[in-house]
Amino acid sequence: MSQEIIGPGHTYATVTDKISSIVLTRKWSLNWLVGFGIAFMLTMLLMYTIAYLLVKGVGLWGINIPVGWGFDIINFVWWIGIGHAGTLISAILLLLRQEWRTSINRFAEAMTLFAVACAGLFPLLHMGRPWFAYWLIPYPNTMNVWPQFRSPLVWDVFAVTTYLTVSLLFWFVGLIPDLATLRDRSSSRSGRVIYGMLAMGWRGSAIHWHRYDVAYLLLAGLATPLVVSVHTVVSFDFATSVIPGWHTTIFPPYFVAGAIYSGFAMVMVLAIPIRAVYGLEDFITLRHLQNMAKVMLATGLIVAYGYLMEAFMAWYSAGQYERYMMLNRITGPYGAAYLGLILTNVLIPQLLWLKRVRKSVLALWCIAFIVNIGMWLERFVIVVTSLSRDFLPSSWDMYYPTVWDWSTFIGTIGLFFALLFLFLRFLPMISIFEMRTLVEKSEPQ
Amino acid sequence: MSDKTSDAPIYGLLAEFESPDELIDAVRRSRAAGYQKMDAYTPFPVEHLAEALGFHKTALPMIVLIGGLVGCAGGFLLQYWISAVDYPLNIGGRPLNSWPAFIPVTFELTILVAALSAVLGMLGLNRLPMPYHPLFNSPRFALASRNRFFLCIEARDARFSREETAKFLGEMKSKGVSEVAVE
Amino acid sequence: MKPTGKVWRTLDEYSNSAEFQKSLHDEFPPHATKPPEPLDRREFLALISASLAVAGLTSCAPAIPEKIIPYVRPPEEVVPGKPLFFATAFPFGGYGLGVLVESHMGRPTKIEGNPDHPASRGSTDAFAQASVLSLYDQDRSKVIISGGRISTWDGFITALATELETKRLNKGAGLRILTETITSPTLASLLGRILQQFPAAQWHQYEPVNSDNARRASRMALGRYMDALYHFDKADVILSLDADFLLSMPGHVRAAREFASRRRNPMNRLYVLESTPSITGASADHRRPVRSSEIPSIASRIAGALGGKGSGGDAWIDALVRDLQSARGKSLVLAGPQQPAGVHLAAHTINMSLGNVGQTIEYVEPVEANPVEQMESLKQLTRDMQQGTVDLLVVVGGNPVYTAPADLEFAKHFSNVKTRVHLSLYEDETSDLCHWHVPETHYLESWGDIRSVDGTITIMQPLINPLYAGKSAYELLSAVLGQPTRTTYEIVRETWGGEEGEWRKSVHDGIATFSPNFPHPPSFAGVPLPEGEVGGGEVQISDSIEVVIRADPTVYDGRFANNAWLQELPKPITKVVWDNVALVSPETAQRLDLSDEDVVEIQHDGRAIRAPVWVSPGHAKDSITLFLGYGRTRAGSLGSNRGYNANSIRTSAAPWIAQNALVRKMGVRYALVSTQKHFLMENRDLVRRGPQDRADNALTLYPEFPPEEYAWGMSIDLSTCIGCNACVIACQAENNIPVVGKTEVGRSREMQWIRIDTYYEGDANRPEILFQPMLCQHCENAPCEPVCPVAATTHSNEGLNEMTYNRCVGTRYCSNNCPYKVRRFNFFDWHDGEGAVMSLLYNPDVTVRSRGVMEKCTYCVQRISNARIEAKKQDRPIRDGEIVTACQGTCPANAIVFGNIADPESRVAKLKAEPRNYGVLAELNTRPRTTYLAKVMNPNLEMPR
Amino acid sequence: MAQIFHRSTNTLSRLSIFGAVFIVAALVTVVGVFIRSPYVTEARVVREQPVPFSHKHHVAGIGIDCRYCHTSVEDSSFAGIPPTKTCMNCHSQVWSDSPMLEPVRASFREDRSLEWTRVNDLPDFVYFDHSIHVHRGVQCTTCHGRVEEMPMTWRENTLFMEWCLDCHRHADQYQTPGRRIDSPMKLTNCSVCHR
Repeated sequence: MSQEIIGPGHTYATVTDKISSIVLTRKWSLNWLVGFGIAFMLTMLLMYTIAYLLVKGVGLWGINIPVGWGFDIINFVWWIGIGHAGTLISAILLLLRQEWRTSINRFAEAMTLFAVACAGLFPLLHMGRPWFAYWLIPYPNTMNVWPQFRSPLVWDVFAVTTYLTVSLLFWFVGLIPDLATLRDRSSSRSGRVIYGMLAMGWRGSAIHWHRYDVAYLLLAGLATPLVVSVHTVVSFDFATSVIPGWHTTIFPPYFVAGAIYSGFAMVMVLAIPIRAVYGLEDFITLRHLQNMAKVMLATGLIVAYGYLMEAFMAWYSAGQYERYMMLNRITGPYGAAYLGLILTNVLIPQLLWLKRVRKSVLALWCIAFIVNIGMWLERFVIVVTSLSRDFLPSSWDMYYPTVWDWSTFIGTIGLFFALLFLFLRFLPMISIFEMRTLVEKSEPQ
Repeated sequence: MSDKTSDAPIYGLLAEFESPDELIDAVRRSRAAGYQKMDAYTPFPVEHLAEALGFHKTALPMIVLIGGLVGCAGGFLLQYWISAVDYPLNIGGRPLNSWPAFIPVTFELTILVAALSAVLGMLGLNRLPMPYHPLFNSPRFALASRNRFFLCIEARDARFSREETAKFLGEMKSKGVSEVAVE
Repeated sequence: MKPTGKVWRTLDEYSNSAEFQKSLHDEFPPHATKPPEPLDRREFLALISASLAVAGLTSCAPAIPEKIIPYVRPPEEVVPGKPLFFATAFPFGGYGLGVLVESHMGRPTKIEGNPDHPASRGSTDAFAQASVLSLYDQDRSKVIISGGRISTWDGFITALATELETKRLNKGAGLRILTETITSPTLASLLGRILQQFPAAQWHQYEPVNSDNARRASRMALGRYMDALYHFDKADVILSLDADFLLSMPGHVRAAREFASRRRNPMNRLYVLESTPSITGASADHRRPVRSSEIPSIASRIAGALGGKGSGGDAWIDALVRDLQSARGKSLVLAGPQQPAGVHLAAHTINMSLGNVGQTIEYVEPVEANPVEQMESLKQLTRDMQQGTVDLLVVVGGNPVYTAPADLEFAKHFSNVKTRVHLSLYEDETSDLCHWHVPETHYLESWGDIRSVDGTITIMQPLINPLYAGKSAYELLSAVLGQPTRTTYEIVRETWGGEEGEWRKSVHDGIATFSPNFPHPPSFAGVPLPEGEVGGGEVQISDSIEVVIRADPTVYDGRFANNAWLQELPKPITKVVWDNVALVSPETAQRLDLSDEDVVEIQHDGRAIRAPVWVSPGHAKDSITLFLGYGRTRAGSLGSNRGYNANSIRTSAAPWIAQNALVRKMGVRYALVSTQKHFLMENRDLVRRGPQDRADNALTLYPEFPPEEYAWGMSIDLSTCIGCNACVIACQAENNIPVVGKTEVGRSREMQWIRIDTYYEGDANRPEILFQPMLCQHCENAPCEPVCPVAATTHSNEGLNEMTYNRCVGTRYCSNNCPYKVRRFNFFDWHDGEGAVMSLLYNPDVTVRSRGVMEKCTYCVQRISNARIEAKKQDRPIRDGEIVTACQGTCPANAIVFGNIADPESRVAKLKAEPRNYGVLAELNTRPRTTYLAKVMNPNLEMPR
Repeated sequence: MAQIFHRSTNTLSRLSIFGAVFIVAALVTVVGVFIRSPYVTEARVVREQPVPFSHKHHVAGIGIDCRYCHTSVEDSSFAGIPPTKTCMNCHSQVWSDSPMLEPVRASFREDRSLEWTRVNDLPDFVYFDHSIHVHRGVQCTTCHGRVEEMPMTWRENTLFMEWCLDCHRHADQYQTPGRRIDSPMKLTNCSVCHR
């Protein structure tokens, strides 16, 4: 290994104490309080927006006919995309025996859960009558009417809920042994009780460990196709339609790639400050960051290929609507969005080819941040530009987001960080027992 | 430690080790000595330990497979019954049984049920949750989740005897042997 | 005809202006947000309930029991739950349009044409369709007002009586009555008797949109007033000299029907000379944009050319003249009401010389009771008011204070009159300046009689008791006669006498069959014409800008200013709503550096107004068109303070066409809203021409559903559609479609289920204008259906694309996936804040949609269901033509045909079998049930390109 | 270290996890039963009326045909509620001074409608047509129950959509034999009831 994935001189005891102390310490750090405070206020903004939305209706947003979907679906896809890194790191990298995943999978998974939670809000809120959302669930009812299973929106419901559940299980199963650690190390009665409850009486029996490993591997095996399927299904929302710019067979692969792309970018955006603040440079080493950068580079190239093929196919298909759509994306009223997308999503990330860039933590953070913006723009281009000019020129029109579009978006970002801060405070952000195995592997005692 | 009132029933004897290798070695020797009812406790999964304890295969994969099949069949049949049997509707001229459109949900349900059965199955087989366990009576046992490795030979073992077994464990290079009270 | 000329996306791009370049790159232009209002109590409660609903369960508490209230004594022939139809006439500009009114348990809800009525022949126009909304308008004046105080009819009578007592002494000198155009025999006789009682009194008539020029011409040509009655169906070649006979001339419904009937084989040919693009111009085979002020000279050139003189080397005129000559007795030349008498004379001469009189045109006794040149009449009145010789003025209907030309300063002199009385539907600008305002009954609230352009008399019957303390013109005039207690019925009935049976029949049929006191006028075959005068000779045209004034295509002269349906009805061609604009041609716009929404100041004759510019391809250059009907101050909550008031620049001397106007760009902009932003087809095969190759019907992989005995389908003929908008309002009335207001339309959230897509083709200064009614295509492989997660939009086995509102959760996915974008969404609760009165208007057979649900054209499923039920009850199949959709029923051009395509004998099936039949975007394999008949034109091949 | 939890927690915790499934199932069932219960549907619940009108007496007792009062049932969507006039046809002679009928007489005197409480009430977005059902041979009792045995009128059925569908899917079981029967596919089109 060019670089270690864990700092030198660590023993079972030191990793355990280092990580668990972050949670078990009594005093509240000022940074945490400030950060959480801001996030919480934004969450309140979200609550107010939602309340007002329920009173007035989705007309508050900038959506119209022809552009029936705006920020709502853009943000949904964006968040769900971000929500892909966690399970991917935990599951696929586990199956690929990538040990370096160990120190980042825990909070990547947490991030996944919170991102999916934010994402889940939008399909609910975007409805004209959200209080009937439960009609999308097949339950026996007095109307004898059922969901319509040919609709990608129903697929979404199943895909997202399944993904949320499985991610939650995966995350929790991973937590059990660490919860046991916290139970045994917590000095306060309440801590012991709460962590004890959650630990379910885990005592590290060899037999339990055996079954535990099997279950964890099986979960990984199940989550891997799942994580691929989720964004595929999301891409079906568009791919199965007839709208030029939506009706594209290449969507599933490049949506998935894009999801991983943005997911890793978000992990990077979060990991870099966190390791600095909590002094975890020994566990989240430069090697981790570089590996993630490489994954970003790879997926970024797949995405770029996607854009290329879209343009090529538009020309190659010789369909006038497809061709016009592509032309309109680049030169139309929303051209700025498309060019910005190419810049942020395709051009700037190419810097990652340079080792110098990959070595600079700051540069990595900036690029990751830019990629997140780029991925948002991608969704904007796909949703809005395609809808604003489809088949009949008579019905072409523009979409302008309103303050309410923005407050919903920013509100969910607040919710995301609020949850993240709580997680950092109350749960071990790095899998302790897996670090112990690393200790054993790296320097057997 | 071992100066407890000898009549009080105990759960077993707990030997503490510093490294996985010592533990595995101890387990092997105990098995050789003919002990059956024993278990080892470690802060992380230790390879070959389960085998050393004579534990080989688990039913978990079968449970998950069955769960997956149930989810798969259930998922498709639900959709088929709803769309083609219970309330057949002409949706955009698509066939009543639009099976290609039913694949995504079928798939998701397969995964969901399989994953649930994996977790619940694991907990079930491990008899978890079990917040109360005699082992927690041992003050040293807290270290099992930090950096210590334990071997517990249980009292219900046929060959178990407080003195014999304690001596037997003492002979190994353990950090110490302690009795685990039942209450 | 192939599309020709340079392709330009929008006009801005055509003129390649700055803000288009900006808009290309401006991703989020600023003016996008709706100011958030704070939560008030009511909303907060709504929020609570909403969140409860979110909590998930359907209502678990018993609902509040509904009351059911039967009659005490049942009225005759009312079967609860079944509508009744009554014949009456819609009065418009003094002329009647025979209609049948649908009434649900005593509530008039919908206007249909009266098939037996010659002026209607079963169709109506947008105005008639929308008139039912005015009935329930909350802003209608409800009480008698005297000096700003609420008063009573008796109070008014006593006051009037004392006034009239003094009048009796001096034979009624100083008593004046100002009415609008009067064709009603009863009103005429009332007025006649008033003039007998008060010999010195005078009766003035004025309407801002009138036929003075035609009058003057007929006086000059025929020595007296006569009406020209046109027979478009008999004409092979029609030349319109600035005459928008399809929309804005009296009898336009009848005209449209006759004209459209000849857009099929054998096809007529229409030439139009006009400055302002009108739907008539759009329907022309050859349209030539010329300034209105040039038309007189062109007219005389044409007349001259027909008389053997040269045309001045104008190839266009030569070709036209040859065509006219080849159609002797089968041609028709008509002049627009706003053209000077000379042009009308020219038209008469040409028609005479071509032997059209008695064929395509008849000269008949005026339908009006007492035809006058109304501008003169009003001038005289104002003159007398100025001299103070008027001391009791009774204004019966109309709104002269607003509509009178500026130069007369009517309002100023009006105040010289000692006692001013005003009868009108709204408390308007005139009412404001009156001592007495009397609310007028709506035509659906009162008896009456009226004549249509062809002289047919209709007895108008009330559909409902007056909603407010309204009085009819009949009652008011009768009060002037000193008989304030007589009911309208008594007054009208007395006029007609006759025996009961005949009376009843006349009322029932909507046509007075029994021998009327007013015989249908004899027609005069030939009339000697004076020499000279024709065409008004060569007027010298200054090349400065001319101002053309037109009645607004939706609010007319302002009388419909408070009618939300008409306000939100996209104006033909421009598609602007809720405002009037100043139209200029792209060329002129470039020359004056103007673009849409630029405010200009237009000065003429010392007066000036400011108006927002709208660049109109095909408009004559150096000409600017203004529209009446806006800039009102007392129109009601909807109509007040919208747009500019063209009357304030209008002069009695040049009420329609004024030369030498100054147009100055003000450098400010005024936000205009139009329902269509993009008028080019982008070379897409949307509006097609001529016979089609039948390759459209692609193969499908899906197994077919079993065929049913009914398969509903629609055919729309693009050759006959004149883009008159009648269908839009008809649909709105039939299907309880809400209005959303200017702001929301600006956010493209308009709700009309059917829209008239308008496309330009060719050179921007002389484009072809194409109309395409667009509504739900009821695709057999509908893209909207498979994407709905809750099966709210499904397919009926008869091929209807059903929309089940109460199941819709509002994901808007269906609309996104609709290639035709014909679905409409309730972004807010559009019915919020609607008064109780409004609910009387709703069609009980159609659900009123709530917030958050999608809606769209249903092929009038309620009518289909009712027909099916009736047929089943009689154990017979549904007959062809038994089901008539609202749009089809009102279409004056008969362009829309609906029926069962499973029956090869049905009319619609036959049309769909025509080679012109095609489906829009059929290449997507949506298999639309609504198909179009490609546009066919009848161009004169000798015409210069 | 000392034990944190008592023995019993083992059983409790397992119950809480594995029992959850059954708890949810039970909850769903309960809700399902509840919303179909008369408390919610008001089926078979007698309504207060301004006049205690007894169908039992008028139909079973005297033998008046339904259509005597519900006149438009055969030719309109609305079966029709008898105007006061209809009541007075008889009650101007019979029971003409019974205090119970005073509201009826008052209504007739003062030309003021009686305000009955709706017993069979459908949502506004449902378009039910009596005439076609009668014509196709659906008995009044099929939906309204044995009205002639109701001293005070109640609604016989829930009027839930599932109830409507049951008949529209098996029309043959509810129409009188011999009448033309439409296929379920036809009768379950959404636009049959919703417009």
